[in-house]
Amino acid sequence: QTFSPDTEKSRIESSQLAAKFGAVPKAPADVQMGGVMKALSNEYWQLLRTGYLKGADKYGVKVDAQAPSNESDQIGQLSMMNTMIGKGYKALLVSPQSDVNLLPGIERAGKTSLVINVNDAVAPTAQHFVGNSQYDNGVSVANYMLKTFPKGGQVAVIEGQAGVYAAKQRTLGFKTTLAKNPALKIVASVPADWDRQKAFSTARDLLRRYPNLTAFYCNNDTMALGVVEAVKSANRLGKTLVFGTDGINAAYDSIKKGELTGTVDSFPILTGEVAVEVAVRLLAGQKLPKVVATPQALVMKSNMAQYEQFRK
Amino acid sequence: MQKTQVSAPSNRTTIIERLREAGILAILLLGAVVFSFAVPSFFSVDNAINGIGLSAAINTIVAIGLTYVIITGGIDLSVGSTAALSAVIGADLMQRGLPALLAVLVALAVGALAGLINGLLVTRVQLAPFIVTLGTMTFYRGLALSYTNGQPILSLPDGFKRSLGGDVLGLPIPLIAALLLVAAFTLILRSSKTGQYILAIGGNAEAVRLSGINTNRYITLTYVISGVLAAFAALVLIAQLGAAEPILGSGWELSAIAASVVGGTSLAGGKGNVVGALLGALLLSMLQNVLTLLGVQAFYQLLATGLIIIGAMVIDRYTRGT
Amino acid sequence: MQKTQVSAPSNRTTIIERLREAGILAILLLGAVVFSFAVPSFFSVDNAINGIGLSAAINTIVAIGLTYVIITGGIDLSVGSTAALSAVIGADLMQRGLPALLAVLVALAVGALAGLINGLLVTRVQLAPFIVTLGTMTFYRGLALSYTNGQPILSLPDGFKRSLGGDVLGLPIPLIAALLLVAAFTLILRSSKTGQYILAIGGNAEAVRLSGINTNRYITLTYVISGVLAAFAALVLIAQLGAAEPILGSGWELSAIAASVVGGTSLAGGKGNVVGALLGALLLSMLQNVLTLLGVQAFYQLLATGLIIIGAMVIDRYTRGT
Amino acid sequence: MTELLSAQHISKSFSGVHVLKDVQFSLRAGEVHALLGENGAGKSTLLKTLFGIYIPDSGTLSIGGTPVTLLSPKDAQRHGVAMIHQELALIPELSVAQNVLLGNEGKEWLNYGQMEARVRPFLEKVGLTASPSTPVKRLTIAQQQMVEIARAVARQARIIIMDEPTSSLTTHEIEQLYVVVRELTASGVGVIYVSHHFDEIEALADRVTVLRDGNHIGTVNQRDVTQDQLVTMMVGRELLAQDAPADRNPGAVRLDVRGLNRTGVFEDISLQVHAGEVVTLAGLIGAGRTEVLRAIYGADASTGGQIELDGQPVPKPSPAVMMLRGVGFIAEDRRQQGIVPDAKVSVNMMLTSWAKGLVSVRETDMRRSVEPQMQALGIRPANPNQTIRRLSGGNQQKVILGRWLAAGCGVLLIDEPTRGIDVASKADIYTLVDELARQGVAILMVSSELPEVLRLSDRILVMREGRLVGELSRAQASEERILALATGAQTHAKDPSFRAV
Ligand SMILES: Nc1ncnc2c1ncn2[C@@H]1O[C@H](COP(=O)(O)OP(=O)(O)OP(=O)(O)O)[C@@H](O)[C@H]1O
Ligand SMILES: Nc1ncnc2c1ncn2[C@@H]1O[C@H](COP(=O)(O)OP(=O)(O)OP(=O)(O)O)[C@@H](O)[C@H]1O
Ligand SMILES: [Mg+2]
Ligand SMILES: [Mg+2]
Repeated sequence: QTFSPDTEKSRIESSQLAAKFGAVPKAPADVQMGGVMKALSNEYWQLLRTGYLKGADKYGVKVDAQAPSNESDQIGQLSMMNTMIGKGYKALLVSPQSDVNLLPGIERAGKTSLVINVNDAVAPTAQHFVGNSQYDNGVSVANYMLKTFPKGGQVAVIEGQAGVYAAKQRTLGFKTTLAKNPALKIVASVPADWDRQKAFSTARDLLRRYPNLTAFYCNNDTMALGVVEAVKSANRLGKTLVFGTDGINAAYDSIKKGELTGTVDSFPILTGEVAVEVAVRLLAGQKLPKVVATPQALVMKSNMAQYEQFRK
Repeated sequence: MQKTQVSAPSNRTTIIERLREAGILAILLLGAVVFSFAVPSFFSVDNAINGIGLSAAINTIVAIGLTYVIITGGIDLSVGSTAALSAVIGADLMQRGLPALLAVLVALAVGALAGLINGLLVTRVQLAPFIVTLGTMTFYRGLALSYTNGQPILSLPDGFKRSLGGDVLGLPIPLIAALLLVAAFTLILRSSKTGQYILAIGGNAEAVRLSGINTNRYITLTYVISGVLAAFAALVLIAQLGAAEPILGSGWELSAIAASVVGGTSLAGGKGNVVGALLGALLLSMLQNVLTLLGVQAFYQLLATGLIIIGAMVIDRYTRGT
Repeated sequence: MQKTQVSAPSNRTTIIERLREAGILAILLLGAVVFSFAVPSFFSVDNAINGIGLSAAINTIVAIGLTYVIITGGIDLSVGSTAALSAVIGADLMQRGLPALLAVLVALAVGALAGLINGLLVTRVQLAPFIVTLGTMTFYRGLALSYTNGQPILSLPDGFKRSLGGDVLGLPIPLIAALLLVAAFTLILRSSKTGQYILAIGGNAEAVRLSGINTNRYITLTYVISGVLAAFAALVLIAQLGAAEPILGSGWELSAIAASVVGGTSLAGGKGNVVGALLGALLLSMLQNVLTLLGVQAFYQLLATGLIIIGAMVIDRYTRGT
Repeated sequence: MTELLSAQHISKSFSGVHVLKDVQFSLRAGEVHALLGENGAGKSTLLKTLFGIYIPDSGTLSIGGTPVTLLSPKDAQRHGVAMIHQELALIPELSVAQNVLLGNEGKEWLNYGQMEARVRPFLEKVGLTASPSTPVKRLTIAQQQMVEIARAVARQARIIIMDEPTSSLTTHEIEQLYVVVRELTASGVGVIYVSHHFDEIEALADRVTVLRDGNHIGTVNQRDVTQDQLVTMMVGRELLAQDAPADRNPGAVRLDVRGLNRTGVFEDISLQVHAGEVVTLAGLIGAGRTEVLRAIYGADASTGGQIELDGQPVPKPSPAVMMLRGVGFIAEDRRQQGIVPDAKVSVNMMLTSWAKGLVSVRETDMRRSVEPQMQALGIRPANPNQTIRRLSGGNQQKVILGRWLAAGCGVLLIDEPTRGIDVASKADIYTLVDELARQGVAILMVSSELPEVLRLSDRILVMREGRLVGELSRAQASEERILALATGAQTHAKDPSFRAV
């Protein structure tokens, strides 16, 4: 009965917004929005902020986006949100650190302003959600592997921090989908806490145990880049594939160099922009579906060019 | 022995000393006044309660327990994990239909048990507190995660949410609870045998033992207190959130230690006060609040936080004298 | 005063004592034997060197510095942030074309400066080490993030990567560096004036000061050492990863303190050894390695880690006697 | 008289070293039983077995006629035993009242007013003038010792063990202690008394037991023996009578202190010490002698005044600066300010020599400097690798002395040079001081032991309430005159034979 954007019926693809609801209405003068982000220590969230600012420019509003200093300061993020509510924003774009840590803030803010849950963890009480499906992140990599390795192989998963929504969903989507071909065996699925160094040493251990590993699937790009170094130092570059998630710039660079195999880009800049657009539409009184799904795609060297447009 | 050359100056300095110990209070008030002028919307009841109050309240409750532990010369890194474990067990029981009060008691008992294990490992097995609670920090977190299979527990009973998460006369219950606990644990520390022994153990455990006092019992007690208060803080938090999750509480140990130490508790043991922990928690929360109100970006928030913590301690150092 | 009845037996106990201190070594070996049977591919030279050794190397390097600081009775929470700051500055300079060697020297100097600031705040301003380094931990992290605007610095020069991240005679350079540093800092601690003073200061700083020793200088030195070694560890890491990011090193303080304490260094000061820190780091890495090789699920990894840390310390405690 | 306590065949060893060998000891109601022995003879160890701190390897113990096993101090207290520890066992942050009543507070909730009222009579009894609400960390070592005494008395025990209760008290407090002890024995309490001062033993003791190297040498009635006989029992040979040194010939001024001030502690201290001269600061407890000595050494900051060494001013005195300029300093509180407890004897002794670059840290090199000092000072066990914590109190004191002898210095500041040191060693140390003076070292010392002051000093400066109030030459000095100046009694004010400063 809890809300899950991955399965929610009331949804629309962000690319369909203009077609269904027309051009973006003009926002009244001096509308201010607040962004409560998850953290600024990962490039992904910085790109989302860039998207907010871009959207703000585009739609003539102002966005202040703030973030607590680390990803697991849940009360800190709640206090930050509470503080921002006091500043009287018309809309708050929030990306909770966990499913539940911002619930009281969302309830309080809901009385006076619009609250949109942007990405990642999902507050069950959120009325609006903009973002991609975390579950599908995992699905798209699994599908690629089903297609590429019908004869099977050994696969390892590098998970994010234990118990965190994005890590759970991505891993679940990947594992569930991959199970369609029993010959593709998941030989290990271990956490590296979103940390490059931990991913690096974990991957090295796994490569030693499974020297013929077919591929790594990593819950984010930072870890994937650490894994790439491990693969390189084991002389398995090109033989053991590495997939990341998020689509940060460094991942693109690495793909271009032929090191990282691919990343599931969920286009944070675009997402930020869409979030502002959705806020403007909602403030203008449009009745949008509950979930506005933003695009995601498995970006690899071969198809990179076609996604460049979403990245600026 | 005719004259009393010695006594006069050192006699009642304790009052002045206590005021001095509240040098941090001066910093807090100074900060509040400056910010009231400099930062729009800082000076408001709403901001004080919602922006500063809640996080300070929870940090304070945890810091009280840690202050006790630190005074004995120990440390408790496991508070966050203990909080998570008690919270998910309590929440789970409520969801399964146990009356909220009973579930709360079980959660507190879980906290006590977690603390007891820490305490016994420290006193009976004589392991270093740091290593014991580093181990149980990981272990209790693992328990909380496997208990819930990593899922949050949602929709807690309304009665529970209202009773621990609500208001009384406009004051949020967490804040009231924190203040009452500060008062109670100050009283215990200052005016009970137990409190005096805890202070004494931190000052010179060997001397206390030579006085025929069972030091192990009191040291263990501080860990139990720390566990129970962590559990209570977790209950207060989940009543606010309306949900409990197994990753709750990470990083609590550092904030609580910081609050204690900023408030004048010495990590070497033997010295400390609970009111200081409250002031320390308030200072840290106020800092965060102001930086958010000013719209300072995360990177610069870090710079500012670091500078202000050290700056406050330098001021404190020089106003305090020795 | 003529007779010398007592001397003989206690004279050479120090050797036995040292072996006892290596109770942790026994645990390490015991663990290795058990795991060799239980875990396929655990027992191999390659796994020992490249699996456990290499991943322990960085923690060891950081833990050496922390051991020195802890011996004086201090603590350095800022190592991770210092590492990040030095790494991004060094990496940035390399990217701008500065010769790698020069950039490395600058990075080490940054580490030294960061440590010097900690040391001066502790000794001159006489603030508690915990609070000083909590503040600078935040501050240096903020500096690293604002310096890079939060972005990682990629594509370091190959020469640099090879020289710090490569192999010599099949041994990874980080491991060689860690072992050499352990040897050097063991020697300093045991056989130099500086080392003896550092140990003595931890035992009773006031007594050492009154012996006419400038204790502040030695205490400051330990923070500088800690800063430089953190910077060096960061350089070794980025040479392996090929990228420097401003969030590098978070959590290092905890792993390094754990390695030190597991290895027999007392947080109360006055006692500690660098070889112990190496053994502690190896034990922690071995644990991680085994859990990964066994493919233990995330939640159970936490449970197992907690249990094994405490279990190892209990065994250590009982094999060591007193 | 009833037997309060009886210990039979007590043996105790530490890691193979026999510290007590088949020792007998008993205590009767109402008696003072003194325990005598050289430093390291095993006195404290024996007392600790009687207080449940150490469990003897063999032997039996009975209290009030019934056999007991004491496993902890708590057990001992339950059987009516209280102890004044040689190394003070107080809690620095707690008040005098809290310390006196520690473990004995009564109800769970404390009433400070009541506690202070409860301890006040005991403080008065022992002659401690500090307020019961003062934190103990603010008291001088001597005052702390009086708190320890008050604590033992307040326990209302039947057996009170006093391990060197007077080691840093001045004559006044010691006499006060006599009164206390006599009151206690009159009410049937048995007191075990350890001291290196024969006058105290003579004044108080009924019986004396002598230990040597952990052996029970004998138990005698105090009245039946002479001091010389006791000394012979203690050291196993006769001690030569001590000659007072011939008049020394002081040279040039080495230490010149002018107008030294520390607000609220002492003011306007001016003094000079010449090469080859021993000058003593005398005075009552709390007169500020320790503080002056510390200020000269730069251990505490002073608020005014000037210090010159050999005619050269010292602009910013600090221990490091003073040490390098040849000044040595021995603090009165050996545990807090003297030893590094967990370090070896050799390390403790070499701290300063290393800084002066006289010795390397190589063990063989250190041995060359450590061993002669250990021998000269008679430190036992004569093992430089022993942890100093394991040494007896007196031997620890000798190690600290050795620290400065090994490093060599031109000016030596000593606070209570023979605190806790046995008669035989004391004689050795006096000889040593004479020798140092003969070599031209300028010695400024603080001592509360008047015979020692008279024996060693060329000049005596008397302090009262933070000021210098008089100076006595060796010829003028007597115990009465020093005391008169120290207490401010007017009797001698017009005595032409000394001048007030
Ligand atoms: N815990 C211990 N471990 C090893 N040796 C010890 C220990 N305690 C005491 N000793 C040794 O036992 C001997 C007796 O020490 P004790 O303290 O009883 O002497 P004492 O007679 O009280 O001397 P003092 O007059 O100097 O106080 C000394 O040689 C000392 O080094
Ligand atoms: N830390 C302190 N804080 C406040 N007052 C102090 C402190 N230390 C000493 N005093 C006070 O300074 C005065 C001088 O003490 P000092 O120790 O110099 O006396 P003393 O003559 O050496 O006596 P003693 O024989 O007890 O050492 C005393 O009144 C004492 O109470
Ligand atoms: Mg003794
Ligand atoms: Mg004195």
